[in-house]
Amino acid sequence: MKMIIDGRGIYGIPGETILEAAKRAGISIPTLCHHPAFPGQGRCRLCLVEVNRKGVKRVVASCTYPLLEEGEEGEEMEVKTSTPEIEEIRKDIVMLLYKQAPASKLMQDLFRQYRCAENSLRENSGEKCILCNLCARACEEMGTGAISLVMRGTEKRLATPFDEASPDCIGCGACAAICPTGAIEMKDDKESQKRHIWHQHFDLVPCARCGELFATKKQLDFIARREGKSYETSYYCEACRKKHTAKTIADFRRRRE
Amino acid sequence: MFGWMGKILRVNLTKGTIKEEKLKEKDLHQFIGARGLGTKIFSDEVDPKVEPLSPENKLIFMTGPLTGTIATSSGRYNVITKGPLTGAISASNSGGSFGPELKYAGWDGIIFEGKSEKPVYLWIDNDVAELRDASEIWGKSVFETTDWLKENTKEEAKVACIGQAGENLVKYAGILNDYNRAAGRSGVGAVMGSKNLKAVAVRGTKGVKTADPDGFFAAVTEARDKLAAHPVTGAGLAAFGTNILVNILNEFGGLPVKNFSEAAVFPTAEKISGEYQAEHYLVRNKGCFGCSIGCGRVTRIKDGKFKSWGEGPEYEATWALGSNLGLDNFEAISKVNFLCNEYGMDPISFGGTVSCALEMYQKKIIPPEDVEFPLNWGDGDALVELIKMTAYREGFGDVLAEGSYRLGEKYGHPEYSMSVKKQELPAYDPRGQQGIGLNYATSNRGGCHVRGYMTSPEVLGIPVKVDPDATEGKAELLKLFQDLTALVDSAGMCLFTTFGEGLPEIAAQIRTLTGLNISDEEYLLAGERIWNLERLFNLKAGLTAEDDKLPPRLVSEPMKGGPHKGRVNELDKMLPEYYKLRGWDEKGVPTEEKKEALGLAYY
Amino acid sequence: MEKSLVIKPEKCTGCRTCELICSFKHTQETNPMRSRISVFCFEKVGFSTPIVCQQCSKPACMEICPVNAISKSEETGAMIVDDIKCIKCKMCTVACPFGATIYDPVLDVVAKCDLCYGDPQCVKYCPSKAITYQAADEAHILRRKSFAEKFRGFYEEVNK
Amino acid sequence: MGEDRIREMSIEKIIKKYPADRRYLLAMMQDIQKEFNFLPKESLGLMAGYVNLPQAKVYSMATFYKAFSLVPKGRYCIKVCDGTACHIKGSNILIDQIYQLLNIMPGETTWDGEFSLETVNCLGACAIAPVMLVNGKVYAKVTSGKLAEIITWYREANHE
Repeated sequence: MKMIIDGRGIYGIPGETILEAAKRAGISIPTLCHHPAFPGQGRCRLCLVEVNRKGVKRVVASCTYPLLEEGEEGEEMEVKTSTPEIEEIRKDIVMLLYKQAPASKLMQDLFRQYRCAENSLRENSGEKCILCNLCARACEEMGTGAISLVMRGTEKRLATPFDEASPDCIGCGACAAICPTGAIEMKDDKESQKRHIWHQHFDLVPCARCGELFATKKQLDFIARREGKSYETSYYCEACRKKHTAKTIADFRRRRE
Repeated sequence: MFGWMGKILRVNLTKGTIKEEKLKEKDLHQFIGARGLGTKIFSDEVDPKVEPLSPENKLIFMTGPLTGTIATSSGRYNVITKGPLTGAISASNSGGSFGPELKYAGWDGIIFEGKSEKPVYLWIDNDVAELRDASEIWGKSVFETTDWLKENTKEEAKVACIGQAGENLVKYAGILNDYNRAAGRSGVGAVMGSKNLKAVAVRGTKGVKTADPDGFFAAVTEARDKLAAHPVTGAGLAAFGTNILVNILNEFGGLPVKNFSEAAVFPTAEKISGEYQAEHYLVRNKGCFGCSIGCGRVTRIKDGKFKSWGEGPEYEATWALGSNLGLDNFEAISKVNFLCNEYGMDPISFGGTVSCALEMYQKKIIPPEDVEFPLNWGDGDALVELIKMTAYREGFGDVLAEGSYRLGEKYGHPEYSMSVKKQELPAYDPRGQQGIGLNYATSNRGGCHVRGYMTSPEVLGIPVKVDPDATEGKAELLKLFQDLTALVDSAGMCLFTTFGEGLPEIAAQIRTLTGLNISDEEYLLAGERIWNLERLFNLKAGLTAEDDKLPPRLVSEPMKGGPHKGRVNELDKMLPEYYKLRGWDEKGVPTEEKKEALGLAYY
Repeated sequence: MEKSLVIKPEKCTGCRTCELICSFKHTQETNPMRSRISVFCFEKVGFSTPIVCQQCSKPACMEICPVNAISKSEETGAMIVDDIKCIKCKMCTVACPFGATIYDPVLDVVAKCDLCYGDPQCVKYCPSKAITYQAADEAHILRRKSFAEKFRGFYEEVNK
Repeated sequence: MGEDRIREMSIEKIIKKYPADRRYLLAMMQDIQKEFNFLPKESLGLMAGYVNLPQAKVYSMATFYKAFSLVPKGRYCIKVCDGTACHIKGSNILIDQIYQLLNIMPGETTWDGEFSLETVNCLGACAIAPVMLVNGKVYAKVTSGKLAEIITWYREANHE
């Protein structure tokens, strides 16, 4: 459907969201809980935009607001990604998220960037998590689903069931990699060859050639399970697998000679 | 900082300390890197009168800005020190992957000073450097040492080390990296050995940053295209390696035979030529780091008493161990060349020293009782023995290890040493090429072809064909070649790139890489500055115009045959003109005006 | 017909130009560690060869990717990583049996050969023509198959 | 057959009443809660397995609804209304007093498993505030003295 974002006319593809259409057109809308790999979550609300349809103005989350098959005859949707009202809302959201996760560098920066004012609202001191849920999304997509948002209200947080080592977790670290605030602690201990994450101590597998700790045992099992075969070669790290391929070619040629 | 990594390591072997130092931007702009920068630091810090093998001498490994970049044949590093063979400043240049790896570890270079009490090696793993005990590898060959270090540090580590020759202070020992690549000349390996430093192993995972990526890519592409299109760098060297020169020089009448004592035409040259090598022994072509030329050869002698394999031999080695010794057995030449690599010594100087010994032995100047066995021309078996004796300084090898000049002096006939500044001459007879004679005589590190490769215009006709027998214009051409070579060496490129690339291409690559926005002429001026600084150091070290001389044979004994029959090198005609063009006085000393113009008045 | 990178190790001089050009084209700096193609030299046997993604017909990297960030390019047939979609779980780097998919920590992307979108620079700059970009002919496919079988056999041998 | 297995079987029995679909999870939970007075830990795993969801999802749901408890409730479940009217009438004083008497805070259970305490937001009986429930029995206009009596009565007798 035809739409106008910030005065620019673009065609939205039915099924995509305002956020995606805008991104395609090179218009950026701030967001914290959105990742292109997943559908919008509508969680952080930072991506709020003003939508004007048939003269009715509404403020919606652009990451979840879908574009329809076809607008009614001659209907044009107008979207404003920034109005004084929206900026005010975003400012409040940033302030509140900062209070939720005052220890995160990202929120500290945004707090300054949005010129938020200090207030007496209680800070969740030491917290880094803004509850964007991207880690749980990533974990779910991995096919592991070891973590989720638990509890409700002020006690809401990301956790494994019962805050215990989850049998589903393979220690891949995708959650830590995707976390925008660095709230998930993952530590690789070279000495004990363990990876510490989510109440669990995963065995890190040393490369059979060079000893580099390149993956957790459970990751390798997971891949083998997925592919329905055993992957002995995976017990080499990337570099050594490459080198081994080369060596195989070398030996292969020498035998043929 | 772009191109340069911006910092170097200073390793005090006496105290066992390692310090990080920042490079001064002004030095980089004036001396570019590698040979130039090393010379600047060396001349600033070291007393020119220093005894080369004393702890007071320093040993500097230095890369250039282009080292380790996409620029063609850019994997070079230089070793700068005062050479024990020559007593002059020496900048030995080597390719392979060691230089780039050093840069990837974040270092432009390393300064070694003092002397370690026990054998050590330096292990650099990116930012971390440490001196480690090397007693286990002391006494081991280059190959064994490299293998051991790769096993005891990291498999991917690149290693530069000395062999037994360096340990035993053979005056022309080299530093070998990546098994077969050598900073070979002037005895830099002996300096390393004198410091009890066995090796440097390095592993780096960083990258070299570029000031103007698009511009640099374009400049590199242009240079690569030029090299690919050039008959020498695009076809000849790739097909037959440097040994392609054997037949060329032989036909030209410039391939010295038997210590320059005969006509520079070797009757059986065909048997040691690149063409012969390719047909019978070549395993495959080998390229140095980032090289589009790929002149290296992997050679295998499959069986027989000279059974061996390795890289090379290159043209200079083929000549020094071949026609120079009257030897036309390519298998023997290869074997001895590989042994040179194993023991870590310069085959040119070794061949030159042996040829001097052979001639004096044949002329009964060396009494038979001084040598363990008879020395005859063309004796490959004896040569295998001699190289071992030299590396370990056993028996007559102890004399050979001192180089041809000291050998000649010992027996009262230094005139049989085909050397300049006590360093043995390479494979071009100056009686056939006037310009190469002037180059030998004026080379700052002694007899050497790669300080101003006059063979290029005189024989190959690159970039212009000039009359090899003429003396006119040679001084001017040589000055240009010497300055350009100093620039190329300092940039971290291989000299072979100059076959296809000129100053504009070279300057464009340095400029776009580093962002050092100066004109082509100023880049060439940097080369001249470097040349003059080396000269000034040598003068302070006690060398004079008297040392800008060729062996008497080459200026007085007419060529006995071949296309240049009856000729001698007319150095006298060219040298005064050369001094003048250089802005030096008649004693070969740079004038104050010249020093001022080059920014060297301080020295 | 789809074209692919064909490597002739016997022509490789071990100069690593492909590594340099690849890293430069993709990262604007020269750094073999960040190259998608790697050259291995076995000095002792006088052999060197570049190793690069073979754009498998059943790519493990693509199959393991949880968010479908790796897809086959219709134009070139190369497996292309969508950096924006990628969640950096790095499972593909572990899954690739050849180690041809790597993680570049500087750019925070998974780096694998993208055939330079149909204009492979390694091919363009390889001085000895050890890498060519050509339509795979019957003989070549057979050769690759036989090698793949030997390759498997070799691994089984190693892992016994 | 161990006690655990017996409990497991009765949980399975409840679960299997429903089709294996995630939308019946809430219903299953309600039934289990009714049966055991809380959701036993193993029940989450059993439900997750049955509807083919990661346990974390089920756990997330179970912790979201206040109706479910993951810890065993006491024999007597005290619910103190903390709605506006009750709050003004001093429900917080009652909570304090319960802490003094039984040493439990809202959400906790006494060590002997006799009592557990919860607060609820509004029972809709503001006229008789403050209101308190014990196992569903309503106590109106509770005072300090009355509270002590109620507690003592439950503690001493074995009432249902």
